[in-house]
Amino acid sequence: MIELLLPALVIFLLLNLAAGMVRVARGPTAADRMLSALLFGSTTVAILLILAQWMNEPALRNVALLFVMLAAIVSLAFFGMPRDDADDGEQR
Amino acid sequence: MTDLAVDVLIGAGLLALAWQTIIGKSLFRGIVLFVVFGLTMALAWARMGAPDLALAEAAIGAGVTGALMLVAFRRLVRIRPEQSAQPALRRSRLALPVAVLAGSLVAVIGLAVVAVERDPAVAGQAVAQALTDSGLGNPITGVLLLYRNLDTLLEVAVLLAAFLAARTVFGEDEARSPTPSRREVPLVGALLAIIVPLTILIATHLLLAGSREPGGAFQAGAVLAASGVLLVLAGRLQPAAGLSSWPALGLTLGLMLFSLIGLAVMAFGAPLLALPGLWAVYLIETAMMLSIAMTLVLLFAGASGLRRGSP
Amino acid sequence: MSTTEVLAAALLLAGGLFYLAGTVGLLRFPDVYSRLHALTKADNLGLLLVCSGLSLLAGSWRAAALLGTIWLLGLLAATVSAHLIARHARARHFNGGEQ
Amino acid sequence: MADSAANNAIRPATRKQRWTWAVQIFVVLLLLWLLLNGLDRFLAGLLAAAAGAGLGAWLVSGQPHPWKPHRLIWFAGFFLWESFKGGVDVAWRAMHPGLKINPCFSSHCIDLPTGQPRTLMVATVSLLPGTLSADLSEDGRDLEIHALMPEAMASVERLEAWVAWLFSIES
Repeated sequence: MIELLLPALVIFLLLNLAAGMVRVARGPTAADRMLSALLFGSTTVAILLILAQWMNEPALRNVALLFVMLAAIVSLAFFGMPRDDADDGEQR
Repeated sequence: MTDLAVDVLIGAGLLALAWQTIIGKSLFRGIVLFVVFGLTMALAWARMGAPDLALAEAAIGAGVTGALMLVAFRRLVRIRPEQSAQPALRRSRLALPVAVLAGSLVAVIGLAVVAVERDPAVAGQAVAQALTDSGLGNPITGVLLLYRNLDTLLEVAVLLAAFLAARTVFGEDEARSPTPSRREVPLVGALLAIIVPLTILIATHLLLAGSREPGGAFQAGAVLAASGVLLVLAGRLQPAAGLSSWPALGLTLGLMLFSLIGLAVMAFGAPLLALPGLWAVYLIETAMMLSIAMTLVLLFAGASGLRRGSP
Repeated sequence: MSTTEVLAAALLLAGGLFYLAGTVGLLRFPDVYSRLHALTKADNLGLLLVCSGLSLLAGSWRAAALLGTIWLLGLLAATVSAHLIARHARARHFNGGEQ
Repeated sequence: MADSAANNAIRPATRKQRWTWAVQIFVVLLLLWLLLNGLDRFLAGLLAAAAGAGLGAWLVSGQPHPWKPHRLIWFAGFFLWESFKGGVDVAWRAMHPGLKINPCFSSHCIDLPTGQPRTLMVATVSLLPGTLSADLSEDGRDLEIHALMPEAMASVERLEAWVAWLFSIES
């Protein structure tokens, strides 16, 4: 039973991600598009952890650990800058 | 059945993301999609049972490359606002012939791979036996350091060559720091104080785990590099002109130590690059990890040196 | 199916539901800030539930502690990212209004 | 606060404070190592934890603040419960057909010293039901908070009291 639930949950989360991609297309601001990257970050962690249990591969938990550790790097690259630098050049 | 569904979903998602990344209507959208593609790619490697590649893809593909592209985009917005607004893709008459050529190349290689007759009984068994004797439980690290050690050495050399090539391009201009951070952004200090010590631990874990389970010098180096990139982004490390002594040592340590030990064994009658024992493997892996991390961070900072920045 | 498995299944299903709620919020909420609320809070609760379900299944305290660490780090990443994104959105707002 | 001007200036950490901070990081890292590896390769774990602690002490910004371990447990309990409520609350609002939200901005003057107490406050506001820390003023005193419902602002005061209690700050 649980062997069926785990892959089903993975599929559910993948479909969830696909739905979240609508936000990249629709925007409207750069920050909105960035939210999808955030959604991918948090959802892929859950998928990796479920895969680790399902495929019986504990090393995938280390991959998930690395994912959460580096999740903030992309947000920091774009947003962690002084505000007078924040120009309006991002695309709509 | 469910296995197939998961694989098909990930595969289809990768294709769709790749397509959307290159035809994206704007550059910024393409960058976000590229990051998302990297995360999905790591998921695909994980699903294929290759945590080694998933680790490297997560750290370099999604983390460092994504950050590099975003920083490059910000700079583009500053110097050429009109160009950053253009679509990422331009039409070209060359596109079709190039696509046909590339497609046929992939097809030929794919057919060749399928046509190769595999004989699992010979090489694989011998390698597995030799690895058990050497004490290295992880086949990937074992093969890299015991059988393909010349390749591994050359890979480290290639990384150094790439840095030298990049250095001739970015010159000695100190002003081109990627993030001219003037004031501490709230919470970023707390993030660094937690994440950076943790990456040291995880890198050591991956390095040591590399001898038995997924991990190794490249993964550990990529993790260290990612935390270095965080420090550069937050302005704690600033790009500096001139090559000072410790970055230079870091850059070349792996290559030097590997070649030194590889040559030294010849004095004892062993063949070139035959590693004398497990201690040498650990020593070389540590040096390689430091070199890989230093090269990646310097390439990201676009400078040949680093100095401490104000918090 | 043992009681542990039933409990784990319930936790996993609930986690999936919260992930769904996060995505629905991302699509339905009217502005960046509200969407951030949905993403950070709902996804974190989802991750917590998934982690607790999985640690019941894994059945080892080391795996459970690792899952807990992953959740805590996820919490940190979410709150920092949310703050940075909200801050950026506000800076844009003052520099000439949103689109 | 009796002396808010002095509280606002970010003072660099003293040597003793850096050592305390390094020891705290060392213990946490060592525990995590035991978690990942068990008892094998304990020496490597010691080295890695020491390196991480040294780096952490180098990175520390502002003054670390003393806190009481038993209070941290209570704080964690409060925080867990609140973030659970926060998740349920926002999920309910997102799924509700009428989309029951009325977003607004509101400013909150933080009455906590700089350094860890204020950072903890800014970080945890985002996970309480209905509130999100959107911005911090130049002097670090005024926190702009985005609320899904105006009522949600009430919990910010309670959070501040909890943080003050955790760090034993008299107000």
